[in-house]
Amino acid sequence: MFKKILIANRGEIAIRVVRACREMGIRSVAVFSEADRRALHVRYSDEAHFIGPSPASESYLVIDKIIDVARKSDAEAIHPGYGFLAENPRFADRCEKEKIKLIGPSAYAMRTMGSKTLARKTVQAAGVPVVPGTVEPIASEEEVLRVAREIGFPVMLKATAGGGGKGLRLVREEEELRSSLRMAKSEAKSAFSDDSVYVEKYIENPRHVEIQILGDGHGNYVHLFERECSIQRRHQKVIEESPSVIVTPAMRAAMGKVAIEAARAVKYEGAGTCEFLVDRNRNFFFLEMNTRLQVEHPVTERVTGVDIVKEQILVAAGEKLSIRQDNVSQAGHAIECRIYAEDPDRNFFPCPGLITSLRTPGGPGVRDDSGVYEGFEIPIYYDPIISKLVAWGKDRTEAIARMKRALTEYVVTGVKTTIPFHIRVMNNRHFIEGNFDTDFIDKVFFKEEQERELKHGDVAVITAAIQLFLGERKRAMAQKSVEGEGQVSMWKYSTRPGIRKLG
Amino acid sequence: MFKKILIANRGEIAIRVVRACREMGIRSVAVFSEADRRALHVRYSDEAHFIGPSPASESYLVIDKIIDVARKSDAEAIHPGYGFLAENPRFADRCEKEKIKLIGPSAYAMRTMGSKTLARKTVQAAGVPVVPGTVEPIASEEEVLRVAREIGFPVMLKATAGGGGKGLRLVREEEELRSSLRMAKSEAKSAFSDDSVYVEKYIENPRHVEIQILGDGHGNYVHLFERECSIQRRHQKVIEESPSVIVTPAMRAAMGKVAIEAARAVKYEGAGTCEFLVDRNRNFFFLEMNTRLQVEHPVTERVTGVDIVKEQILVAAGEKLSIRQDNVSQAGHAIECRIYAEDPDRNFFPCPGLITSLRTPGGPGVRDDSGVYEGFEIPIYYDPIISKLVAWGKDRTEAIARMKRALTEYVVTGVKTTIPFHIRVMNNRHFIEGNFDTDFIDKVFFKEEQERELKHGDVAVITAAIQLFLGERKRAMAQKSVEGEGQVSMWKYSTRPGIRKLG
Amino acid sequence: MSYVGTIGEKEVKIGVQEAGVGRYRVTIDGQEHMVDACQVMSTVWSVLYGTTSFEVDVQGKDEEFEVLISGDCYKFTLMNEQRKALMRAGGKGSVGKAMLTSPMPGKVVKLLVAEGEEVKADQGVIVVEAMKMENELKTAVTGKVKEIFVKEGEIVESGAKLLLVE
Amino acid sequence: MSYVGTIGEKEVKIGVQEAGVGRYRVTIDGQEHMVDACQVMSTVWSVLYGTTSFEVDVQGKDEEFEVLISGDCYKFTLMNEQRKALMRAGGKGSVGKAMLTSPMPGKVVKLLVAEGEEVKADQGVIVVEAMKMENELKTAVTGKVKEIFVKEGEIVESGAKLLLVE
Repeated sequence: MFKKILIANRGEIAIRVVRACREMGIRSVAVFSEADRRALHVRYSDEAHFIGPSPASESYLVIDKIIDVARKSDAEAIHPGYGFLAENPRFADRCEKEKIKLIGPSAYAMRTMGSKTLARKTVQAAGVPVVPGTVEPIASEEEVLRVAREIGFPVMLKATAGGGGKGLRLVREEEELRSSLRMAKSEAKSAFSDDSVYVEKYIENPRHVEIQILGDGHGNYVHLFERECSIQRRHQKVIEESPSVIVTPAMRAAMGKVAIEAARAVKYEGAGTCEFLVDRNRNFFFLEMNTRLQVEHPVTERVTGVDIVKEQILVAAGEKLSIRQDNVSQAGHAIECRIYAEDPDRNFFPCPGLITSLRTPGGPGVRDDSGVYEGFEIPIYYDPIISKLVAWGKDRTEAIARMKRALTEYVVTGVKTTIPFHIRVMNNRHFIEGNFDTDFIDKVFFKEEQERELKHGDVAVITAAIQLFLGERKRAMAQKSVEGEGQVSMWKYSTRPGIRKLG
Repeated sequence: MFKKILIANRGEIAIRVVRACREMGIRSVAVFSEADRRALHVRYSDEAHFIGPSPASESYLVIDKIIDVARKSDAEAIHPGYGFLAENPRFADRCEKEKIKLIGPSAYAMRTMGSKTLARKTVQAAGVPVVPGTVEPIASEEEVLRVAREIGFPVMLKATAGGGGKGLRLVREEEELRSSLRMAKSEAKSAFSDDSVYVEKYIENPRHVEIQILGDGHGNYVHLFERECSIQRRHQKVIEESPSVIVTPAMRAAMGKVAIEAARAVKYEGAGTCEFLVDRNRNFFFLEMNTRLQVEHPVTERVTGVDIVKEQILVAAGEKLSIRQDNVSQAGHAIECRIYAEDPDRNFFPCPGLITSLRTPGGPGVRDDSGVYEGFEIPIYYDPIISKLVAWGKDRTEAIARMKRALTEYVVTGVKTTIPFHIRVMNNRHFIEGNFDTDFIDKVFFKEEQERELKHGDVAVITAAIQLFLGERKRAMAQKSVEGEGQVSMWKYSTRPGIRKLG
Repeated sequence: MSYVGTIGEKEVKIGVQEAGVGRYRVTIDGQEHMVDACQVMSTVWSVLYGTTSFEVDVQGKDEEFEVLISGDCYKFTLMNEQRKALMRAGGKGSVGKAMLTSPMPGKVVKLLVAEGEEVKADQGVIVVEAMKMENELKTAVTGKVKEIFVKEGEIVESGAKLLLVE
Repeated sequence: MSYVGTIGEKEVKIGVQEAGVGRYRVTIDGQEHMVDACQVMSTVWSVLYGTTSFEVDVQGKDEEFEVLISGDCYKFTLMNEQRKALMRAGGKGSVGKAMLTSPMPGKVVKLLVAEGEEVKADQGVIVVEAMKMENELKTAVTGKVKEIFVKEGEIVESGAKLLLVE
């Protein structure tokens, strides 16, 4: 086993890896930028090395600096977390060259899965269902029509060179095809100087369901079941859960099987995730494979009892997986809410700054993976994630009730957070019923929220008025006498009962 | 189901019950004394009622006041937590008279199990093994000798009227018996004006193992396996775990069975615990039954997935238990450390006061049941418990590693806590090996600790010196200029590499 | 003490009196409310309204309040009656709104308008980047860009003046 | 700045110099240590000793320090060299120890000695109750009870003077 692991990341995910190392008796080496000297990952790790200015491009993303620290500290392995260098095949190449073990799959697996078309071809060959359509550009109108008829309408026309939503055209009926094709081609031409397009089946109101897999260097693979990730805001996951309400036992087994086939196709080592789109009839189609630890891995850990980060480390050290498919199971239900320093009441505006007070939730079935502490200033340079809150229950109903309870216990002041947003989702009827797709938050939830009536306006106004009142009185008193105010040495509760009964 | 429950308690256990209520959609009613207006249980509950001065004897222990709040608030049930009124049969009688459901067993069950001799007789009749010996006083020396021979030496002579360790005599061999008996009788005579004694088998180096049981009003009982509670300081439990390393599957089944028989003997309803002493040969003997929720219930919740407080509430509302014996099992291993405001480096001196900063541990497998927050002043009037920290692992090794990791993450400043004590226990070889009895902490651990060498004296002195240095400089600067010091607006890390490499 | 609150379009009169240690009698348009309130964390209050317990997070900047209760956000303004009267007398009630300030620390990525340019309320005028996201800030009022206080590429603190529209 | 530390029976000389932002050169009896230290919570420091990361909780009262690192408690005294020199000159080094103060808030349950009584070091002299536990406090020095500052039944704050032995 490794004696020392460098963690090429920061914040909550760096802390997650430090925790695994500490529990395994492995020394952890943190790296930090100028903005992060006081960050929690520096405080929790066994060693910490300074790697440069605050912008990630000058510190966390500089391969040379990371390798340099690994050499100086005699770290035998590097855990990249997620983001930053986690899916960078050049970094994987470099680690291999330097004979430092990168905790993750091979550069080959990263490259294959990192290319949309190559990934699609590879997994299709391994028998994994992909969204029907063509990958190669199609020459003629007739050919497009033929393919579209074959896979059935609606279809999506996509520019081969596409990206950022450009050169996309949804075609619902055959009559629209010719004109849509012309428009797509002309849009693609002007945007990418390349008018070639391909055709894909359009999945309406899809759900996003993914399968966690693990593989070792000895040919063993397991899947740890599914995560439901359809609760997205602008195509970014914000709430994840396991199991998914729409996945049946037969479907779970089938999805797990093909996810393992996809992994096997690239000799996948470590933890990875196959993302699928699921249509209304519960057909599932491979979307992409993430070749790293996912933000939402804790929901799977909670229902299976498997410590995914420890398995990553075991496997990277050349050991076999500690589990087999027939001794893992899903017990109960887990939900994760991603808590960001964003203002949900101002269109999710980022809100870095100083955390002036913090109370984290506790009690049964609650896990908090936080990257901050009271007195910490969230830097402006990185992802504004504060914490990942996970609630477990014996079933989905209990998990939701517990999550709501935990969210109302969670207090973060000084910065705005998405905690209020999550409370509102937990109270939403459609969410509670499990009735949603990937557009739910953007198209349904926000509309419903605007129509909801708030109940405690009086208490809000009363408390603000008392705060104003006390602030003014304090200033007035400060002018009279300089010392003594503001400190109540021993709070005394007046016992005049008459006053209590009013109101 | 109840609409509203009054919680006749404070601190972490009141919060535990509030959490269960909230997750079940039941409104919670807190009560608070003068010292507790700012306490967390008041902040978390849906309603809060003031019940008088700080000493518990004038507030939390006053039955009339609790009943009065229950009436005023229309609470249909009262949860007593542990301590205070939890095992008071007079309170149970009163609740029954007032037609308010007390969440717990009947007054009859409380009274029977509350009397040492009556409990012993009752459970023995139900086939539960008790420590061999007599309960009735014995008249003659010959009779004592006969009984002692029958149960085997060593035996304990106990004053029938005894208590507080007086009138106890350990007799290891037959030769010592006559003189010991005379001394015990004379000691009992002078202490209690009653020289009658009885004889019990003396269990050497016992372990304390207990069984959690649940019963409903429909004749259904389940046991939730054992908790190992031998880690005690001055006969007070400080660390508990489940499962116990010494309990075999056969023994577990047998202990569970007799615990249920003990419960059935008093028509037990709700959650209760049968405590047993276990000798070196794994014989177990009934010690007493606690007719309430235990401090250490979370370890059982974590390994079984059963929410014991919710089951209490269900059963009190007349419903059936939601579980059957054949669908509960122990998964993995859980440990609880009780964190008190006491100074482990000054003989566990109580240390109430203001919590000036707080960082609670998180990440996988950690549960924190806390009763405090940063800025809260722990009152001097009550039990100084701050929190119960629970770590779960797939096995005992992982649970211990995780607990150690979580304890080092736990920061409480302003008051001294027992966190350092727990870290030291988690590092102790005998504890790790599972090799301990109820005397371990007092007789073995403290001795071993005194011989241990501390490693980071230099760092301690260096940091203290820097603090002194900065404090003096700050005061010196404050004399020169009044404003601006102490606040670093944006921390900047100097990048001169030459300096970093020294040291 | 008397205050004037603006909740949505509506204006309300608020009175606050202390009625014992930690207890207050608050009137909203004449209706009386008795509460017991204490500040338990930096901006968080424990409020007993009668015997109902609330945790209330009061975030205020000048007279603009944003109050969180159980995940719901209540936005309103509240100010001292005298001050309100002064502002009315001066007729300067809306000047403050024309100053656009940065709601967070970040970097000015792009200026979308120039000094002297006419702008409409809700028009995007400047782009500030923070935490890998670009955020277009809008002017609240219609008018002319009087002054721009920042350059493209500049790092700004939260609350920094960006531009003035009149 | 120079300090004198007493660790167990041993006296050590300590020097502190600033060596960059947040960095210090500390000498203990001539041996040099380079550390990077910053105070991250009320009494908690993040210390990088070389590149080894420590969390250090420094609790100090006057010159008496109790420092927690990874569950271990280091107790020692540390004071400014000038002050130490002054104390030595005055020969008053041990007077402070004869004053018994309450280590916690609580209630005086019982006085075990009277004014004028001779006491021995480590003898129990007073019982203070806090949190349902009675705690017998002992005098650190041998001498005579000069003055008693509290009565039985009295509530005392942490640090309150209880009695003076000389």
